[in-house]
Amino acid sequence: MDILGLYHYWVFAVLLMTGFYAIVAKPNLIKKLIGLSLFQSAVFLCYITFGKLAGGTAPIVGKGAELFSSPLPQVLILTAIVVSISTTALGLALVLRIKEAYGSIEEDEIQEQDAP
Amino acid sequence: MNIAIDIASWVLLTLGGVNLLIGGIGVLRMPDFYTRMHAASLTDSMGAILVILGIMLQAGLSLATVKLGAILAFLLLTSPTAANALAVSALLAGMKPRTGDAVQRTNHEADA
Amino acid sequence: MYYAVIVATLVTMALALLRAVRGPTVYDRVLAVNMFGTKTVLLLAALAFVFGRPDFLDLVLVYALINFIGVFAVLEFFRNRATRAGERQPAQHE
Amino acid sequence: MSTITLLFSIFLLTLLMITTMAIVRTRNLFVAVMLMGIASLLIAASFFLLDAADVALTEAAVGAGISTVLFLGALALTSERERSPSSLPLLSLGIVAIVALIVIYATFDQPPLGSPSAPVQAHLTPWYIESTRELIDIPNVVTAVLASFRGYDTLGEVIVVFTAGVGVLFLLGTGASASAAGAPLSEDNAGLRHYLIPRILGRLLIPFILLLGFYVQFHGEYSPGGGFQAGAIVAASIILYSLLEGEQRALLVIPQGVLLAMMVGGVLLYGAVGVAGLVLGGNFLDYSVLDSDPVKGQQWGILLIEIGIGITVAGVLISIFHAFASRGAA
Repeated sequence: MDILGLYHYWVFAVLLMTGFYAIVAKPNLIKKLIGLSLFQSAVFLCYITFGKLAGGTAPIVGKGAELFSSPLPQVLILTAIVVSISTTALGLALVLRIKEAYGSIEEDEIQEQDAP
Repeated sequence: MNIAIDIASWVLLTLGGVNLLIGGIGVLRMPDFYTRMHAASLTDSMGAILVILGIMLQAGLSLATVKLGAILAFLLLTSPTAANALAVSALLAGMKPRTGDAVQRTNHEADA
Repeated sequence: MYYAVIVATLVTMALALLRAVRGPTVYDRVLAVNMFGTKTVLLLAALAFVFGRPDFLDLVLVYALINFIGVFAVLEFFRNRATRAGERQPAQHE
Repeated sequence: MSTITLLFSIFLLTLLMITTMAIVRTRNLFVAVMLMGIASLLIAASFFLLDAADVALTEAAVGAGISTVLFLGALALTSERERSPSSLPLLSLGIVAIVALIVIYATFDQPPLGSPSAPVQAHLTPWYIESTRELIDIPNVVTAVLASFRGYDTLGEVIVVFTAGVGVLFLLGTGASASAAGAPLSEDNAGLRHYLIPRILGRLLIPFILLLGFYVQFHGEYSPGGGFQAGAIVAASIILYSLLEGEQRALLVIPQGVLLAMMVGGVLLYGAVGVAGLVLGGNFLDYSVLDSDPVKGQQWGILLIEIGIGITVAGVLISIFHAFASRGAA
């Protein structure tokens, strides 16, 4: 049972690092942003898993429910999801401007142009 | 009475599940894009109808049934529309459906 | 009773994911995403009843209503590209 | 969580892991965006299994309607393929694998999943659930914590969303500049006008999506929902309209000025509710003084600031979409 529960955290570790790999190893800027949002998703899932209570249900008080999972991580992540899409949009806007200025969205080509 | 409803929803849910599985296998096994889309969109609609009717029988007369009805109606509207939009965009990009003699023709071209 | 449907949905999801990963064309992947959306709707509807909280069907309604917008965006994307290609070399379009 | 739902959750997470690896591996960015759509669906289903209905609703509204559209808009303006191969793939893989192993090693100290003795369950959770019943008296504890107990935090988050929106507008310009005032409507090349089936069905569904958005907004105290989700759903309906009818018509329906007013107005409404608390003799964002009955006052405050959140989020997301789409048209 415990191993099955821990498997959740292992998956999050793998997700986190897959996103991180896209950020460090891929020269394409949009791919880096995709990696960033995967990284964020892993953190979101991890937080929500912390708040899970065995036998609990979603923290909406209704008839027939007594045990509730923690509302606090859910509040943090709920706002973080909307913030994450706004900041991703900001990142994409920066990428578009870089494309207009340099004609490329590949990191190595941009740095070649910047080299004196 | 209760048992009759239970049996009915068992049957509906199982049939719906089988439908979904057939769709999944079809999407994996069909030879080209348009036939795969055929498999996916038809079983999607049928599976949705069966599964949601089965759940509705269990929910009885309540707000949940109304919501399920709305979900079913919206699914039946959006899913075929999405399939249509997808087929249009594939055609727009110049993808031709594979017809019966396509295999033969490509063989000829390879010979020539 | 719902478990049969849930297991069928999960297996179908795995098959659709296999199609999405294998391709071969981009349209196959869009098709897989679309199929995945419908499967998620059914999965969540069944899960809401497994949990005994049917008031959570709001979430399912959201998916049923707005999941197809992505496919429209794909259509618009290809339409845009086709128009641009047509502007660049109009002869090829005929 | 019973063993069988635990198994479902593990199955979904395994699919999610495969999806993310495929996203990182593919060199075709269009494919990566489509697979992101699948990942978003899997994440929402996992949230639902982990008892986070509100969060699943947010992920659904954002992931299904908006994220794909934004990424496709950016791809249309750049390129679909990655040109360069990964830089130093082996070194990066090695580092990533080592960090992953360290993180996995650290998980062995975690309390088991769902354990009642975990730190988060011990003190705060029971307090929030009890106090919500006592002080605010609305069923959805998540909304209560979001809007009342952690009102400062949420105000900060709304301002971050607002700032990101303003940043995008500064970088890309507002959609209004592309379709200058008085410019004739170009009827022939706007959106999906010529595709009859998508257009008619889409137009039929837009009112329902808007209605659902308002339901989620105003029913958020009783069921999953609230301002953030409602804002995203309303934005999705407007995005659908401009996909169908073209950018210019959508800007005629809700002009850029109105969108800017929405972005600012929502934040101001939130702040004004806080200041009203100060004026009436309480603390900043203390809603108890808004009504003679403190519980009623809390409910009024939550209703008002949720409206503020919804207006700002909808305004920001629609403006961002217009900024991307008008770049493509210009």
